[in-house]
Amino acid sequence: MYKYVIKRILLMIPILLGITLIVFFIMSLTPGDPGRMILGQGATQEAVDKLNDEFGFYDPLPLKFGNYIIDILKGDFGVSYRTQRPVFDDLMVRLPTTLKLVILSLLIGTIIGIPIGILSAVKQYSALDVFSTFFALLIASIPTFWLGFMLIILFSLNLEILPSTGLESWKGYIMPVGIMAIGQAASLIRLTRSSMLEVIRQDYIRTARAKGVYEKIIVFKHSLRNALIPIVTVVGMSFARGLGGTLIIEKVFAIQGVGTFMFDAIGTKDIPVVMAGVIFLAAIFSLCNLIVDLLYGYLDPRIKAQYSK
Amino acid sequence: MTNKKNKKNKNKVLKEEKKTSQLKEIWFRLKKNKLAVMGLIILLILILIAIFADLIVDYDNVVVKTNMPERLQPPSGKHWFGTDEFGRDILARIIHGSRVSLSIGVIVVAISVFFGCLLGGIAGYYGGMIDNVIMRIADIFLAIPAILLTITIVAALGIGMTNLLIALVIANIPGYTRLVRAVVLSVKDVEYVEAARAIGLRDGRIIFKHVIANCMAPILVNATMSIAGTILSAAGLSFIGLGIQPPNPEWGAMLSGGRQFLRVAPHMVIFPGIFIIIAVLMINFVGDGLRDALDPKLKD
Amino acid sequence: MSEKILEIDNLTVRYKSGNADVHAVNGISISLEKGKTVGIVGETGAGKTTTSLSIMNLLPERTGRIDSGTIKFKGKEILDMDYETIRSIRGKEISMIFQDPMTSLNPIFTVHEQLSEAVRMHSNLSKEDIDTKVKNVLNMVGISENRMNNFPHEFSGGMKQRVVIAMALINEPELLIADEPTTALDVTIQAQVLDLMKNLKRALNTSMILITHDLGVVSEMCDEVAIMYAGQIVEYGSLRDIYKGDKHHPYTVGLFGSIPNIKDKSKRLKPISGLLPDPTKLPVGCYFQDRCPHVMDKCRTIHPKYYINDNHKILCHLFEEDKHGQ
Amino acid sequence: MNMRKMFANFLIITMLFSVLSGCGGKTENGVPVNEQNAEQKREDVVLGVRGEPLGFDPTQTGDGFSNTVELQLFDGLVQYDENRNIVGNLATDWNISDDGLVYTFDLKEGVKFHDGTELTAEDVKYSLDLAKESPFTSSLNKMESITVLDPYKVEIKLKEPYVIFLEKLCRPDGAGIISKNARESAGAEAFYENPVGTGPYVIKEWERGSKVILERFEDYHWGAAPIKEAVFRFLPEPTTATIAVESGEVDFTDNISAADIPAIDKEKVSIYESPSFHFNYLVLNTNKEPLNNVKVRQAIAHAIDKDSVAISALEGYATVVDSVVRKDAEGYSDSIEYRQYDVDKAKELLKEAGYEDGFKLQILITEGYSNKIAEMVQANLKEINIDVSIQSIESSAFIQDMVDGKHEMGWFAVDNSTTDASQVSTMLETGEMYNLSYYSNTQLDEALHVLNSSINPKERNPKAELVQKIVNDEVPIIPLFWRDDIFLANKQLKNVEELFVQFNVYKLSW
Repeated sequence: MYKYVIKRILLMIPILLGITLIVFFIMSLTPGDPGRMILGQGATQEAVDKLNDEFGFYDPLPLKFGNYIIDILKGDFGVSYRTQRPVFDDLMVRLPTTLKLVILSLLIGTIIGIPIGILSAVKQYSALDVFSTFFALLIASIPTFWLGFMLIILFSLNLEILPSTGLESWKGYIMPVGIMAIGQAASLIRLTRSSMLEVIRQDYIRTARAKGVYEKIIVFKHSLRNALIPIVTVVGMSFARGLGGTLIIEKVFAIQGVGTFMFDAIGTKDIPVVMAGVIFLAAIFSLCNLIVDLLYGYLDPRIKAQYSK
Repeated sequence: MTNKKNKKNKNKVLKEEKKTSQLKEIWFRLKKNKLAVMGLIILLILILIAIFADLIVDYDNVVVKTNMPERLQPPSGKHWFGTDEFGRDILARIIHGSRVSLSIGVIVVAISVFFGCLLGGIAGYYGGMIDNVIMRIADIFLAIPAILLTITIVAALGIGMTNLLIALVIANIPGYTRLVRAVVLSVKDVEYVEAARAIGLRDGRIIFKHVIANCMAPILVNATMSIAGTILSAAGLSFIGLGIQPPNPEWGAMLSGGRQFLRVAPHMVIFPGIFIIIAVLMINFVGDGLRDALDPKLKD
Repeated sequence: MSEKILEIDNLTVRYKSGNADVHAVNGISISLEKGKTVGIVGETGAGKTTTSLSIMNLLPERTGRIDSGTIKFKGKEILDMDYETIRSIRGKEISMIFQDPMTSLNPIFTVHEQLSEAVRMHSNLSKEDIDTKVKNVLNMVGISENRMNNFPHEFSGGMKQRVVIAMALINEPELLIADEPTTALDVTIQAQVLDLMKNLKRALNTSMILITHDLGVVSEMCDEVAIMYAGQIVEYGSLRDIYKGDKHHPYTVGLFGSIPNIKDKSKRLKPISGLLPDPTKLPVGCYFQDRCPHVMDKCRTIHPKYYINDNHKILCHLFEEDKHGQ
Repeated sequence: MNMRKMFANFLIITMLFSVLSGCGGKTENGVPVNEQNAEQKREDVVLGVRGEPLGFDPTQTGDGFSNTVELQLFDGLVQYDENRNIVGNLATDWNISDDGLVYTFDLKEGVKFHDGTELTAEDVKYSLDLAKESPFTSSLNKMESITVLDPYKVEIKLKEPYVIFLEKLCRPDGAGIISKNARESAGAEAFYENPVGTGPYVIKEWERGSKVILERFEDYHWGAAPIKEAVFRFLPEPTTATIAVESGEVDFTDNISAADIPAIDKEKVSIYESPSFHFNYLVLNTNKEPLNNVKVRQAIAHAIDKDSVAISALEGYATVVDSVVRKDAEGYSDSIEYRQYDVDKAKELLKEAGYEDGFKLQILITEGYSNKIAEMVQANLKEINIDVSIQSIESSAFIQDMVDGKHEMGWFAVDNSTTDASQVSTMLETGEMYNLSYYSNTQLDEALHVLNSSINPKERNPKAELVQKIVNDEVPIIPLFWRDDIFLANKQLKNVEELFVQFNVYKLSW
C-alpha cells in the first residue's frame, strides 16, 4: 500500500511541472507588464522599463522559465510584483477565509444532500423523490451570483437582517455558506440517488433481504457502503476545486478569499503569485485525488487488492 | 452489380429499421418522463425565439439604440421587463441575447466532445505510451481549477466572444477525453470489436464507427448536462467582466451590467437571471430524462 | 396425510409496467410435505423465479402484485403477515439460494461478516457462539475455517455458491428454496454442489423447492415435479408419474424430446418449435396452443381443466374426456 | 404531486423574489446602530475604502490606496486650508525666486516625530532627496537639489520653472517628510510597513486583507486629533460599501456607485458631492487613418452627446465640459464657440471629409465606467454610421498599449490634482509621454511652455485662450467631463466636506 502512495506522490511532480509550464506560457501571452502595474499611470516610461529589467521581464521566455524552475526547486517562489511580499505570505492570509467557506458548505451540503439522496432512492417516485430531484435540478440551474444578488436584495436591503459584506460576524457567513451548501447538497442529492438506485438493484441486496436483514440495515449498511465510492469522489473533488472555485461567491459578497486573490493576480499579471497559487491549488487537488483513491481502497477491498499488487 | 447494390440497400433498410426502432424506443421512454417533455417543449420555444429574434424585435433600433429619457424604468405596460441603463427594452435584449447564450453552450460542448472523442478514443483504443501521454496532459489540465484556467486564457487572448469560447473549450476537453477513454476501455474488448478487427477494418474506422458509436449514450447525456453547465459558466465569466462585450446582449453580460443598479433597478438583474434559469433547468430536465431513457437498467 | 409445510393455492402474480402488465404467474397450486423436495421445471420466463420470490414476499415493491391466491407456510398465511413476522421467517424458517453466486454476495464484506449477520438477525447469541456456528456451517459446505475472513472476490464461482448455501442453511431452516443453484456453475462443480445439498437436506430434514430447467437435476434431487409453462403448472406429479408415466402433457413430451440421449442415434434433437407466448397478451384457451402438435379447436377457445389421476395432474383437453378432475 | 402543481410552486417562488426585491426602499425597523450610542461621544471612526494599501513609505508608493493612509501619517512642508489656499504646515513661511527656480522654506520648531525625535532640515532634505529620484513621485523629479541652510531652513532648486510645485508639496503622500534616522536604522524594507512621520496618526495594526487601524498621535504639532482611532476597512464593491454605511457597520465611504444614490435612505446617511480633479476625455490618435483628417475628428466631436455619456457613465455625477480648461479654473475663455452635439453638422463634416458612408473604428478602454462611456460613444457614432468596436483590457496593460500608440480612439483620464490650464501640457505637448493623440503643434507647445513657467495672469490668460482655441479647432482630444467625488457618511459625522480638499481624517469629529 505504501509503495502505491509513494508512487502517486512521485507522479504528482511531473504533473505540477506540466502545470507550471502551461500556466507560465499562457501568462506570458497576457498583455501588460509588471513595471507599469506597480508604478501606475504617473511613472515615466524609463522608470517602468528599469523596473521591468529588474524583474527580468524582458528576458527570453525559456530563460525566464528556467530561472523560475530553479527558484522553485530552491523553495523560493519569488515575490509578488504588486506587494513585494513573498507570494505565500499573501496566499496564506487569504487561505483561512476560503477554507472556512469551503469546509462549512461541504459539511452542511453533505449532511443535507446524502440523507435526502438515500431517501429519494429508497422511496423512488414518491413525492419526496420527485420534489428533491426537481429541487436539485433547479438549484443546479441557478447562476450562483444571481442567487447571491437576490438574497442580498431580500435579506440585506429589504429586511436588513443580514450583512451583505465580508465575514466580519457569524451573520456574514449565512448567505455565502448557504448558497454554496445548497449547491453542494443539490449535486449530492442527485448523485447519491442514482448511486443508491444502482446498488439497490444488485442481487446481494436481495440476498440480504432473503436473510431477514432489517430494511434500515439493508439501506444504511449494505447499500450505502457500496454507494459511497462515487459520493466520496464528488465530495473529495469539490473540496479540491472549492479552493479555487469560490471566486464568484467571493466577488458577490466582497470576501477576500483565494478566488479573488488569484483573479486579481491574473488580472494584474502578477506572474509569481499566479504561478504559486496555481501550483498550490493543483498540489492540493492532486493530494485530494490521492486521498480519495485511498478511501476507495478502504471502502472496496477489491480496489485495495489492486493497490497492494 | 445490381445484386450487390440491392444487398447494400437491404442492409441499409435493415439497419434503418433497427435504428428507427431504437430511436422510437428511446423516444417512447423519454416521453414517459413528464419533466423531460416539459423541458423539450420550452427549449423548442426558446430556440424558436432565438432563430426568429430578428422578426420579433428589430435589432438596430430597439436592441442597440440608446434612448436615455426612458432609462432604468421598472417593468411597465410599454416595457414588460423594464429598461436598462441606456433605456433599451430588456425583453427585446433577452430575446436577442438568447441567440448568443444558447449557442455558446452548444458550440463549446460540440467542439469539446469532438476533441474529447478524438483524444479519448485514441488513448483508450491504443493504450500504452499514447494513452499515458494524453491522459497525463489531461490530468494536468484537470488539476488546474476550471474557472482560473478559463480566466487565465481569456486574460491572455483578450476579452471577447471567440476567446471566451476557446477558453471554455480548452477547459472542457480534458473532462471529455477522460469520459470517452473510460467508455472506450469498457467497450474495447467486447466481441464485436474483436470481430471488426478480425475482418481487417482500419483502426480509424473501428475507433469511430464501432467503438465510439456505442458509447454515444453516456456521452450524449453528459453533453446535455454540460451544455447547461457551460451556459452557467459563460454567465459567470460575464459577471466577473470577462464575458461578451457590448453591445450584443448576452444574458450573462446583461446580468453583470445590471449588477451596478441592483438597488435602483433590480429588474435588470431578475429577468435575465430567470431566463438563464429556465433555459438551463429545461436542458437539465431533458438531460435527466435522456439518462433514464438511454440507460436500459434504469427502467421503471 | 403427513403434515404440509407449504401450500400454494391458485397463486396469480402480475408485474405492473408503464404500458402493459406482465402476467408472470397465472394460478398455480403446489403443496409440499415436510422433508420432501419438489422440482419446478420450465423454460426461462415461465414464472419459476417469480413463484419462488412470492413465497417470501420478495417481489419488487413497486411493480410486483400478487393478485390472488394464498401461500400457507405451516398453516399460516404468508401474504397476511406483517413486516416483522415475515422478516423473522426469512433466513430463519425459510431461506433461499440464488442463481448467480458471483453477484449474490456483498463484495465489500467478509464471508464471516455476512454469515454471522444471518445468525445475528435471528438470535442474540454471543460472538463466540456465532463464530462456532459459522465455522461449523463452513466445514459442512467444505470451506476451511481460516478463509473465513476473506472477501467474496477471493473465492471461485463454486466456492462462492458453497458460501451462499452455507448462508442459507446456517439457521437450519425448515424450507429451502433453491433458484437454479447450479446453473451458473460448470458441470463438475455442479455435481459436487448437488451432492452437498442432498446430504444437508437429509441431515437437517429440510423440505426444498428446487427450481431448474435441467431435467437431469430434477430426477436426482426431487420427490415430486411441477412443469411450468407461461405461468401455469401444466403437469404435476411424482417422479414416477413424470418419468415413467404413460400420459403426459404435450409440453412435457416436448421437454423430454429435447434432451440429448446417449442411446438415441438420431442426429437431430427435436426442439419444441415456436416461443413462449407474450406474457402481456396471453391467448384465450390453452397457452401452449401455438406450439402443441395435438392442438384442437377447443384448445383455442376454452381454457383446459386439470385431468387428475391420484397425484398426477395434467392441464390439457386431450385427457379431459377420460376422467373429470374432482 | 402532478406537474401543474410543481410548476405553480416554481412561479410562486420567483414572484416572491421579485415582489420583495421590487419594493426596495425603507423599513422602519428600529433605529440604526450608530444613533443609539450618540449620547456618549464616539472616539472612533470606521472608513470604508476601496482597496488595501501596499505600504506606507510616501517616497516608495504611488497607488491611491497607500496614499489615502499616508495622508494621515505624514505632513508636507505646506498644506491647503478649507478653501484650498496654500498655508504653512511644517514650514512657517517661504519665498520663491523671481525665475521660479529656487524655493526657500523656514521650518517650524519643536515638531515631534512619532518616535519622539525632533524634525530638522536634515529630515526634509533626506525625504525630498528620496522623492527626487523615486519613480513613484515623478512630478517631484523636477527638483534639482535640496540644500540645508541651517537646522530650520532649507532651499530647493528646480530643474525648470514648475508653477504647481507648491501644490505638489501639499501632498504628504508624495512629498511627506519622514524621519531620516528612523528609516536609516530600521532599513527601507521595515520602514515601508511601519513608518515614522510627523502626521496626526500612527499605525496601530494592519490586518492584511481586511483593515488598517490608525491611532491618534497624542503630541501632534497642531494638537491631537479629535478622533482617537481611525479604522480603514477594505470594501472593493461599491454597492456593498454603500449598504455597509446605511446599516451602520461603517461610518464613511468614498467608494459609491452613482447608480445606488436614488436608493439610499437619506434619513440614515448624508451624501456629499463635489467636482474632483479627475479629467475624462476621448483620445483620437492622429497617426491612424482616418483620424489624421481633422474634419473626421471634428465630425466625431459633434456626434458625441456628452451629457448622455456622463449620465450613462456616472449617473450625471460629473461636470460636463466643452473646453479643455474647466469653467471655474483661471484662464477659462468663454469667447470661443465650442463644439456642440449636432448630428447633422457631424454628417456634413464627414461628407466633406469623404467618409459619409462611414468606417470602422476601435475604441480602447479598461475596467470600470469607461465601459459605459464606450457603449454610449458606440451608440452615438452609429448615428453617423461609424461602426465602433470596443476593446477592453486590464488597466496597467491598457496604459501601456495607449503609451505605445496601439489605439485608434481611446478613453483616458488624468488626475494632476489641479485644474490649472498648465496641466494640458501633460496631454498635448509634443513628445510628452501621455500625448496619446500624437498631436504636435509648435504654437500650442509655446503657449503651454508659458503657462507652465510664468505665474502672472496677464501673461497666462491669452496663452490659455489660445490653447483652448487650438484644441477646439484641431480636436486632438474631445473633453468629456470632470468626475465628481461622492462621499457617503453617517449623519453625525462632522465637517466631512473638508475631505474633498484633502482626505485628512484629522479634520473629522463627532
